[in-house]
Amino acid sequence: MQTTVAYTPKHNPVNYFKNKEGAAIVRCIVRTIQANKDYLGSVDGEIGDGDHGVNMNKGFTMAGERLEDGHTFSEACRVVAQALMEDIGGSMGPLYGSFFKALWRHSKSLENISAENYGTMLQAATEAVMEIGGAKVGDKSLIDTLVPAYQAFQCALADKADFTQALQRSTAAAEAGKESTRALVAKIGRSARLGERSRGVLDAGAVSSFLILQALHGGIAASLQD
Amino acid sequence: MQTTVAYTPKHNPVNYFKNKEGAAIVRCIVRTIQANKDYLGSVDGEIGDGDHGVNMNKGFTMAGERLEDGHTFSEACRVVAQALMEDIGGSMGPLYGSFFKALWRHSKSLENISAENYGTMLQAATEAVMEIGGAKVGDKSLIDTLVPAYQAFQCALADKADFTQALQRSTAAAEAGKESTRALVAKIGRSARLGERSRGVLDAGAVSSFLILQALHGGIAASLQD
Amino acid sequence: MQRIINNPDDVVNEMLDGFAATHADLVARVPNNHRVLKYKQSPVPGKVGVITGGGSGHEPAFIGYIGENMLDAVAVGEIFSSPTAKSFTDAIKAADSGRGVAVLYGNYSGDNMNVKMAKIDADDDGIAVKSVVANDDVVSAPKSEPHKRRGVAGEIFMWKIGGARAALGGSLDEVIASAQKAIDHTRSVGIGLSSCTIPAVGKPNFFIKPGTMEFGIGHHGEPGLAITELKTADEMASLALEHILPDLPFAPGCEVAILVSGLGATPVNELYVFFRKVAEILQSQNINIHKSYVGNYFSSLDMMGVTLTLMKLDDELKQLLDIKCNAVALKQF
Amino acid sequence: MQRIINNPDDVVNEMLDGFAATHADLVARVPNNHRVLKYKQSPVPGKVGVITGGGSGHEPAFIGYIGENMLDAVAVGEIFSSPTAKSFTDAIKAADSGRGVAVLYGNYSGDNMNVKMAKIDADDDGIAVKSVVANDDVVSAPKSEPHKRRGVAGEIFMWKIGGARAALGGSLDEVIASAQKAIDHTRSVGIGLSSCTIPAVGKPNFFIKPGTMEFGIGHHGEPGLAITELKTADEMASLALEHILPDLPFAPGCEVAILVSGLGATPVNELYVFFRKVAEILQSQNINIHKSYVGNYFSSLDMMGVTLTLMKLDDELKQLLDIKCNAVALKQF
Ligand SMILES: Nc1ncnc2c1ncn2[C@@H]1O[C@H](COP(=O)(O)OP(=O)(O)O)[C@@H](O)[C@H]1O
Ligand SMILES: Nc1ncnc2c1ncn2[C@@H]1O[C@H](COP(=O)(O)OP(=O)(O)O)[C@@H](O)[C@H]1O
Ligand SMILES: [Mg+2]
Ligand SMILES: [Mg+2]
Ligand SMILES: [Mg+2]
Ligand SMILES: [Mg+2]
Repeated sequence: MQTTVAYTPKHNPVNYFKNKEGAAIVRCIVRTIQANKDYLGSVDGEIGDGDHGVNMNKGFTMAGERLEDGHTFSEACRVVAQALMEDIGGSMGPLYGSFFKALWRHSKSLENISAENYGTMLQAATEAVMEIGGAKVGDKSLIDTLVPAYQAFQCALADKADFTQALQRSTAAAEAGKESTRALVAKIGRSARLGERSRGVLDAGAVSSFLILQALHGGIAASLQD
Repeated sequence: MQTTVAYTPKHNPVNYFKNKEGAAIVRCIVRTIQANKDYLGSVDGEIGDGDHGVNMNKGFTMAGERLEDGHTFSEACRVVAQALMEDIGGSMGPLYGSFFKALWRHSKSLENISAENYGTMLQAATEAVMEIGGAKVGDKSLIDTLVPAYQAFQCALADKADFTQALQRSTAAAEAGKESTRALVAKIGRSARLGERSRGVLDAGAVSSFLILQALHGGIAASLQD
Repeated sequence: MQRIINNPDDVVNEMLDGFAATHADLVARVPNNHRVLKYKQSPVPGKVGVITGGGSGHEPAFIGYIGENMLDAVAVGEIFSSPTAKSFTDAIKAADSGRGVAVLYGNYSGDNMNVKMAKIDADDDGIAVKSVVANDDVVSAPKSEPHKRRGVAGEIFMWKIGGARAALGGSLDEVIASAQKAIDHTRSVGIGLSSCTIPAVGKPNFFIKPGTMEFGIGHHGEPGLAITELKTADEMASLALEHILPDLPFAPGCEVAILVSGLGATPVNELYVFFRKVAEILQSQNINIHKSYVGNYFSSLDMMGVTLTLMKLDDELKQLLDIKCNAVALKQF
Repeated sequence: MQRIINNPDDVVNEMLDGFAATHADLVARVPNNHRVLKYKQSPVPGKVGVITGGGSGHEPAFIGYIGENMLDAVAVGEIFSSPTAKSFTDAIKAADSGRGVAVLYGNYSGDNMNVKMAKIDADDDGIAVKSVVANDDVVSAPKSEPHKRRGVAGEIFMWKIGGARAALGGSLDEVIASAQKAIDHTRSVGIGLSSCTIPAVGKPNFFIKPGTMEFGIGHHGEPGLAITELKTADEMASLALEHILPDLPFAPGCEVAILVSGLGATPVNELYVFFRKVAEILQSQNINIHKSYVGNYFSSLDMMGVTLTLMKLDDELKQLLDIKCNAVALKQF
């Protein structure tokens, strides 16, 4: 069963969060992955090799141990990227490593991270995953979660939504994207060879990326300043 | 479950059978072993390695295929001995091989096999098994069946019993000997290392030798001439 | 889970400790990365380096093919999970004598990505790196999509051939060309009779019903082409060849090398029973067997099953296959 | 029963066909007995012959140890059943170059009887035959009754040492003396985590409850010393050494060779995890490891489990152990 780690949302319809106070947001992601270790494993077991929960838990736990309270949001993202890329490997090392590295790279010089900044970061991070992994929307992968998530976020801003609303719409789109993988035939990764046999179940990476975005967005929403 | 292969006893209180008509007796032994393949396997499985039924079935079936109707009883015993010794091996090759070889050697020059002849043959055959295997009564082996069987046969003759009666008393003693192995701790063969753990179950070889004697004696009784 | 392990998360590290201690005559560790092992004599002066890497759980692959005239270094991942880009980079560095390094690995998305990243890093360090991606598993994708096929036990032939070419003084391009030719001439198929369990997961992630088998199963238990009733060894051998022979194709009159590998829990005698029929069928089709390898060469944890691999030989491949080698799991005099 | 076989009664013959075909460079059949295999070059002129024999199901034992400087011939029995006396006799004949033959076999009642009969036959043929009976399994009988102990994986050391002595030109008495010394210096123990199934029987004849293990199990699934809860690899290694070390004893300062073998269904990586702790404990007790062998060297059909064997070395045993050999399952340069 999927587990949601609680966070305390503040009702602040404001438009930035302080980079230097953002380590807690990344910790929330770590806890989410840890809490969903078995669930992710069982989703991966359906049409993959069953290790997605173990892999993710190992990487994020290692990152969690290296996180310091003094880290900025950007630095915390970099810690995650390094743990995944240098110590975990697998598919998730390069994929989520690139994701968090891009979040770091596109925020490291910012003191405050605005909704517009975050929109750019999320797009860059998604594109980094596509660049290294080569997956497109519809391939049944984490891309099916990430692409709608960043697009929904940017549309929301274009519709003059505030940061909180945009995060909510992005999370909802991520969830819909995740759910969309159920109907898809895998075209990438380990399950790509299953053809029709891969239809009917969720993609493990689509699930984990939804959980990450949910925690990330919840954490940001709780940190918004005015 | 133990299976008894039917034979048709004739009521002839006579004291010899014709060597040259004895191949059928040996065939009866073959069928008995075949019918008890699974039973012998499960007895051996308790404290051995479970292959006694397979081993015995293979050896006696091979012998059965080589038996010719023209064979004398002695020749048929020799066929069994050769199949076991030269084609089967295991423990049963030497043990039952020696047994049937002794039956052959001590009957091959006889035209008619009398009760006295048979008493000598059975003792020699039992001693040949003891010679090659080194087992004594009480070691939990086929010897616990064979020794009481030949002794009971000879005692019966000493008591002036006829051939048929002596065969019956011998078979009964064999059965009691077989049953005695249940209470014994194995001192020889594969199960000898179990110590107390070998107590409480029958010995596979004691069972198969009882089945052989039962078939042999039944077959002889049915063949007795006057 | 009936296993001989301690903390499941430590299996790979403890296995490497035990392996390095057992084979200290052939294998050495590298500084600052306990997930890379190298041939004790590597980098061999003047020789192109040959490396691979992959997830653990396939032992003796990949580390067992480290040694003289085979692999110079191996990057080691978690169970069924690609090594890090950093480990691939460190393996490349451990193997480079200045003539460049050939990375001969299997077609899995994690490995593809990590090798890609490692190549960029090695490039930054001025090491010439080229790679060959094994894709010998015939049933993992149609012949028209070879780039989607998995690499399986055929990788051993690729390493043997690439390693031999390097040992003979081949340039990086020559090593790559020979290794590529080896894998292009190689086809494999797997049959699973039981599932396998990643120790840290603790339970199998799929199940093969007794009385059935999975034809075309992957090296990590990836589902195969079909689930059928359990066949006899002879039927399995025919079925495997029915998929392998037409794919290359292997035509009458050609010469092959054969590799039959158990998947971890397969009794060795059954591998020979299976091989017997393979040889019989090939003989009947006038395909000549030059050399055969039968044993546990490339496994999948505790899976019961078998893989069959054929490499079609030409003069070059034959010469390279026959060259002496001294690796932990493959020794030829 | 999930197995790769045809008719269960044919497993041994078909396995031998496959084996002989695979290893035709090393192994040959003998005339008129398809249950004997010999080293292609045997009888080696001027060399004492070294043979063994035993039931099948232990592959690569026994046939895998045929080769240069090891076994000249092997008599092959049914699964878990001694070869015939005739096969032992034929193996003796195939190995004899005129200097006599050493029969180095394991202590099982079937083998004892068949070897006894074969010796008589060989004697009739004027071949000098002597034998050594391996009894390395420490928990199979108390130290005071060594003649009751089973021979298990330690037989490999006995063959290696006897084979090397013969290769160096030793007389029959010298070969027997070295082989006897090898086995006298060797102790083994087995741990079973699952049962095994004889194909022709079709079901296991014992059962090991998940979560438990059988300490001291025999190579045919003979019950061991105790059934305990399933321990960690490290605990298994300690427990095994607690029984092995005091028995010889192996004292601080001594030097040993180690053999860790899987029982047929044991993933190779777990053998290294187990070995790691064995090495660590020996190091802590100041016992020096000269050489280690880790792999599937002596199996028990599809049993999951491990055996640990230690041989205490002196100068002679060390020299003989290190000598080059080229057998199917043991190759040393
Ligand atoms: N090239 C790729 N691009 C994007 N996502 C991918 C790619 N390859 C695999 N994935 C994702 O990885 C997930 C599986 O991750 P994991 O189980 O940790 O790795 P592995 O497949 O190596 O066992 C899949 O569910 C899929 O979403
Ligand atoms: N030395 C011996 N003397 C007499 N009987 C023996 C001896 N060794 C074994 N046996 C008998 O053999 C039987 C087992 O036979 P079998 O299962 O065919 O052979 P194995 O023990 O080699 O598997 C035992 O039950 C015992 O009666
Ligand atoms: Mg996975
Ligand atoms: Mg038995
Ligand atoms: Mg994986
Ligand atoms: Mg037996």
